[in-house]
Amino acid sequence: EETVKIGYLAALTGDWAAYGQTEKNTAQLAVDEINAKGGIDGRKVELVVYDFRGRQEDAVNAVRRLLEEDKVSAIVGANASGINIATAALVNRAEVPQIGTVSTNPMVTVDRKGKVRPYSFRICFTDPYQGKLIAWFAAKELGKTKAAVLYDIASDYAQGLREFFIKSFEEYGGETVADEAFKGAQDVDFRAQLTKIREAGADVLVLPNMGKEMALIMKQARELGMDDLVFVGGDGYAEFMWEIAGKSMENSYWINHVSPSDPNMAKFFEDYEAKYNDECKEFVNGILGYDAMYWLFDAIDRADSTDSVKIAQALADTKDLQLHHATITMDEFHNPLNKDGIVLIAKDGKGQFFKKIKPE
Amino acid sequence: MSAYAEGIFILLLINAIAAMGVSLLTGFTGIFTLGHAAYLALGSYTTAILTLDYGIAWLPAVLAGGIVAMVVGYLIGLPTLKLMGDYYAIASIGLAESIRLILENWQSLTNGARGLAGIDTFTTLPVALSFFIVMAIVAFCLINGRFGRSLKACRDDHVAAALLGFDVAKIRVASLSISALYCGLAGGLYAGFISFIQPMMFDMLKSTEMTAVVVFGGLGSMSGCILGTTVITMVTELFRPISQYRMLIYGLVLVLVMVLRPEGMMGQHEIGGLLKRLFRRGGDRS
Amino acid sequence: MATLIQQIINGLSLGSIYALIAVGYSLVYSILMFSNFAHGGFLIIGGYLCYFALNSAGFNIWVAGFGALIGAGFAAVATERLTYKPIRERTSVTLYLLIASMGMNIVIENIFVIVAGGRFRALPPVIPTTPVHLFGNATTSALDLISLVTAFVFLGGLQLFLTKTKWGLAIRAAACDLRVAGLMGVNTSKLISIVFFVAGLLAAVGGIFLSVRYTLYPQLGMITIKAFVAAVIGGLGSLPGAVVGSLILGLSEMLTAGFLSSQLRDLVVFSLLVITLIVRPTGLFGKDVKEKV
Amino acid sequence: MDGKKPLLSVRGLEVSYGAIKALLGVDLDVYEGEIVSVIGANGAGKSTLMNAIMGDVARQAGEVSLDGKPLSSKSFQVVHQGVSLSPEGRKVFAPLTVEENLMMGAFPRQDRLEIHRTLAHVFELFPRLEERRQQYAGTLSGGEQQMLAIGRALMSTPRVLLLDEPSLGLAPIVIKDIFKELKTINEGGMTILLVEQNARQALMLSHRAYVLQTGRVIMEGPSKELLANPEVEAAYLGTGHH
Amino acid sequence: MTAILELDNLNKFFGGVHAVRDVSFSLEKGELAGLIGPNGAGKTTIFNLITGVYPLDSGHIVSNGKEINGLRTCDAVGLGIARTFQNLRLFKGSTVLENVMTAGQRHHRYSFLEAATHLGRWKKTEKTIRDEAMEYLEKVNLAKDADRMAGTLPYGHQRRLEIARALALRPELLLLDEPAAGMNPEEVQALNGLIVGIHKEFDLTILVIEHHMELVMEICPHVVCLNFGAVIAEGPPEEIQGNPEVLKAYLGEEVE
Ligand SMILES: Nc1ncnc2c1ncn2[C@@H]1O[C@H](COP(=O)(O)OP(=O)(O)OP(=O)(O)O)[C@@H](O)[C@H]1O
Ligand SMILES: Nc1ncnc2c1ncn2[C@@H]1O[C@H](COP(=O)(O)OP(=O)(O)OP(=O)(O)O)[C@@H](O)[C@H]1O
Ligand SMILES: [Mg+2]
Ligand SMILES: [Mg+2]
Repeated sequence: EETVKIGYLAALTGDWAAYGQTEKNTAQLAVDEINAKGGIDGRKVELVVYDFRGRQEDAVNAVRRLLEEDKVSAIVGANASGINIATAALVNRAEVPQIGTVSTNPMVTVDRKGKVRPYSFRICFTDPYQGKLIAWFAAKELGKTKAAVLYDIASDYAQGLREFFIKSFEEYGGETVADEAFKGAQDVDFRAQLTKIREAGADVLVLPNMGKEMALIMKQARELGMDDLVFVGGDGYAEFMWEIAGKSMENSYWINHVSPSDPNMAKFFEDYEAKYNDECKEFVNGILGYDAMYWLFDAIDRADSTDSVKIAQALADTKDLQLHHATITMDEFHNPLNKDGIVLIAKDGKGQFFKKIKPE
Repeated sequence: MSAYAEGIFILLLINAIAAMGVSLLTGFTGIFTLGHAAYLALGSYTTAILTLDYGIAWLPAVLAGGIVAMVVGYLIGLPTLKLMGDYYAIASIGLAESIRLILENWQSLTNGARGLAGIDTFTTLPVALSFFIVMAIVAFCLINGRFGRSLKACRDDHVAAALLGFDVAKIRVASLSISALYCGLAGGLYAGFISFIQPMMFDMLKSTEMTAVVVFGGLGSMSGCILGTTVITMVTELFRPISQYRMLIYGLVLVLVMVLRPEGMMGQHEIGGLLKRLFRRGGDRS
Repeated sequence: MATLIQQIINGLSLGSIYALIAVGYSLVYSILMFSNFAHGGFLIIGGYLCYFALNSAGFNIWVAGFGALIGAGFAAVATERLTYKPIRERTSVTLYLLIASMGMNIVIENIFVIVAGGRFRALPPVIPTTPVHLFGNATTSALDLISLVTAFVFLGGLQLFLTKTKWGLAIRAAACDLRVAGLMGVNTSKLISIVFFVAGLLAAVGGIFLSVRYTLYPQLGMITIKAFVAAVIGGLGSLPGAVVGSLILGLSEMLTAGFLSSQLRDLVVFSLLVITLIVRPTGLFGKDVKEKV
Repeated sequence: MDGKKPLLSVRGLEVSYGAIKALLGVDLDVYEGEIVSVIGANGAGKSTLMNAIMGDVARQAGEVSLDGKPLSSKSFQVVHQGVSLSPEGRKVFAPLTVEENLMMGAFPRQDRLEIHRTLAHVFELFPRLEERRQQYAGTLSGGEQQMLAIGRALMSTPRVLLLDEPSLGLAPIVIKDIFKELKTINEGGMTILLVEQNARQALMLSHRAYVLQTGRVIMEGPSKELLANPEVEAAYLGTGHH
Repeated sequence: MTAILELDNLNKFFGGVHAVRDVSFSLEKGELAGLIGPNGAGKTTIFNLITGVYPLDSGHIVSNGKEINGLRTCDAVGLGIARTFQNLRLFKGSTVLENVMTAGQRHHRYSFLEAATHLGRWKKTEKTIRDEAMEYLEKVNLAKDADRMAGTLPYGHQRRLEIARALALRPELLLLDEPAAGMNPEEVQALNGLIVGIHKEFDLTILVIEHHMELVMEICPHVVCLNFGAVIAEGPPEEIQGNPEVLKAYLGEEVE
């Protein structure tokens, strides 16, 4: 009988290894689950995972290999916009759909001329949308007016989010009093920037960064005695941050795709722990990877074919699909339409659901 | 050839062009660099910007990339090439990181960390192969002759070289400029291969890889650096399925070659020379 | 004014961590004349050993810390014996050592990626990080003061050892010519092992401080690059240079980020490096013994 | 000498550098209290012999023993066993001062007071070194460095002193002094194995001598006999200007 | 006859060491002169001053009537000056032949384009450079070692290679720093012949530093003796040999 081959592009080594490994695990979890149920319409799923070290040239070769040697029907990953953009040309030429997990750059699914790339998809927010969510939350929900941003200048994700946050925040009538940067892979000390932010009198600090940096920044800010400053982050929240920053995290917010305390996700966390004997701490990547797989399963089911062109069409036609973490509908640019922002709050030593937002 | 194999082959050719540039500087001139990814970056950004924003055809854009890298190499070389040994190596890290920082900060031109997308994928196999062949011929010609000898003289003993009339500083700068040209051209082709470039692609890891490949192949051997590129590319590619262990294996291979054959795979020899010797020995026997 | 003081304190504290790393790196450089890029590896070995001893084995900080120092020391010695020694014995080109050390760094980093996962971990606050108030408004943490003191204690001890003892002299002689040092009756293998042990130990101290201050992950060794830059500004192989360079680097990073532009922080740092080297090609304290022609 | 056991004995020593065979089975004996010289053309293998005795280059075959006990193959242990070398080409520690270089020579010794006595003795022998005590060795003139290398080897007060071309680059007056001094040192009980290009003077100083040619001993005997040997005269002594 | 090299009141200090003090002497074109003196007298330093390796503290160096103070090292050869080194400075990573070719190539040009493509004059010129280099090697009797790595030659042979390399520069003035060091008397004799030979053949002016008196006294009609950085005697060898100061400082009083 027919099997469906799905490729997965994960950063198993290099700077993003922590995220990549979790994604690989959750993708495998999803595959095992579907196969245990007899596959998709009787089709067993086979997962081929390749590492790309967090590097474009590696990713390009990995994708070429997935397309040419493994002849996969679809590809999930990577967890970085840069990688998806670099591989977009390949998958679109080969007419094999690719789903970015946390690839938020608009260019992932549209080309320079603003035309949608037919075979590129994403399951996460886009930068403009998420930037707007954060700005909305800071300005309208928290009522802050003086924002500071501290972002990773070497990260496309952080640069994108920062830009769109500032734009929207100013539209909502706020003022950006400090716009500071650091260098992601190397810098671990942010006290200089924080001191400056303290001087600028910001009342909210927006951190469009990854977990490690956010945690370090929060910890160092509290060490500098900046007790009143409120932190708002994007979807970089991860459980391990508590180990680094501990109490400094309390009462901070993240505008996320999903909450770890979401009852819909409880089973996922249990299964993960049972299978890997480890907590799923990088859960945003984990869950998006996991649900990207389920989205794909659904599309294959609807397409009733392992033909990649048909699968792509089914992906594009997705409407009100109930996944584990959200219900998604594709817009014309292959982005999830007006996905709810899940606000997390750090309370009592864990990240908890705070509220759902959707800006006007 | 499958597109996968072709992709690897193209990448290999591009890497080999860059490796020849590094080899010229590190192997033949004795200047150890840990920052040559910067010239790759300059080449690819120039090419990308010229083709995307100014609509210039790819060939002149790639050439311009090489020239920009060369000019920057020249300007950097003038003040810094009097540094010796590890001092230059560490300085080159700094210089490369600075260039990367400028690329990250100069949003209007480079789009910062988010990179430039949608570059024409003009680097097809014939293109990469032709560039490689031309560049390899030039490299082999250059080192076999007066230029090669003067590089080696400056590498082995700069005082004696000066007394033979070589302006050591000038030769070092010339070597860096040509080496930057190679890397710049490779960078342009690279942009045309990946179609998307970001500053973080040209980080220190990339730089050290470029140098490691050259040492791995044999300092002072052009064919060595090509062989080195091939082996390292193959090793990383072959072990893709056992991905977690891939970098570990890469590191181990690097260490093992240094331990077992510190002079690199080819030592100072060229393939031609080895073949000739083999041939001669065979001739003796008969 | 308060900001200035705060930034200076920030800078000194960052500098002191660089110093701990730079001193070990400089020490190895002074004897084998190559930049040991595996130093970052030793650092994470120290960090992880301490982490696992505390968390998995449940030792107290003193036992765990001590174990981590010794463990990293031995790891450094093993690295030297297994990889550098065979190379040293075959060739005098230090470049090969450098490449091997980069290889070792990749190996160590990835061993931890496999064994411990790429995840970020935090050491429990075994070294107090409580805020300490200085000069009124300015704040620092106890850890910063401890790391500054530790850096100076280790440096002072090493400096005394190198200049005042016979073995110190032997180290300096070996630094210049290993073979001839052997001809003087110095057991150079043992000597180098000692040096690597000390370097590994210092790296582990740095690793533990870094893990507590920041976080622990396989790529933490990257920070050694800044420490190398500091050592080069100070003059390779000079221990006081390593410390002064580190403090200068820490200060200029913080002052740039604080008063110029955090976006350009590293640009200023690296320009400082290049300018220092252009003015003084062997760093601030580097010995500039012109070779005699 | 028959019946007496040699202090330093070399048997069947072979050394090669890659494909180049530098020593092809050398036998050599040095008895207690002797000065033995080794002469031979460039590339004959003299320095290789000295370095192989020290364990500084690997011995492929053969044995080297001191007082009947085998000499270690590690150079630092050889020094502790009582043999020290003033190497060809000086090899001083350039970034260390003259005094530090000399103290390095005394590395195997523990007796502080005695070390200072030896140091005074070396300074007496080479007053120039005392003047330059604090100068970096690397900036000394060639001859000064040679003096330093000899002084440094003396500092360990070895049982057997190996000298590889001690007169290289030295002024005639210093050579005379050194040879005189070597005689005194020898009379004080130190055994010396000397490699020299200045064959005539070496032969005049030494008790016995070996002639090395392309890695083999081709002649040996009392120095006086070799000095008178017309073959040796023709090949190694030159007509000289004396 | 004109002076090819005039040293006028040269002084050089190294920290507290007055290595060269008020040294003046001159060399006529075509001379073969010896420079002797005790160790550390400043002989090598004078070579270093002439070739611009060290800057001069005071004084004048005049070559062919032109003052060349503050000369850059790499310009020395353009003025026809070549030298060898007391501590050998060969290109150890190149073969014996390449060492000489590296020196000889300055007399033969081809364009960068030709170098990068091996077209045009490349082949012919390279052959000329190689042939010439072989000739120099033959002169110093090293032709059979042409393809060995320079660093593996025995010490004495390396010295001769240095001479060949210097000759390949086709200098007018050749400075030899202890060319006979490490040679046995027989070889010194051969070197004598070599130096006299090249002196004649290439119409050279040679200044040689040596401690082998049999060499200096036999071949150098003009000898300068230094002590403590200053000239203490100058003249023909017989005179020098008898000079009491030279005897006391350098040769040793009693001559057996
Ligand atoms: N490191 C080396 N690599 C290769 N060959 C070497 C090396 N050292 C010496 N040789 C070769 O070994 C042989 C013996 O050399 P050695 O230096 O012992 O001679 P020597 O008698 O001391 O000569 P000299 O009088 O010039 O000092 C020579 O042929 C020399 O070329
Ligand atoms: N770069 C330097 N720094 C300090 N002192 C130096 C330097 N170069 C030379 N000297 C000193 O200057 C003096 C002259 O040295 P020089 O090398 O000219 O002597 P030399 O006459 O060539 O002696 P030799 O015959 O032993 O080679 C010596 O005392 C030496 O120590
Ligand atoms: Mg010898
Ligand atoms: Mg001299």
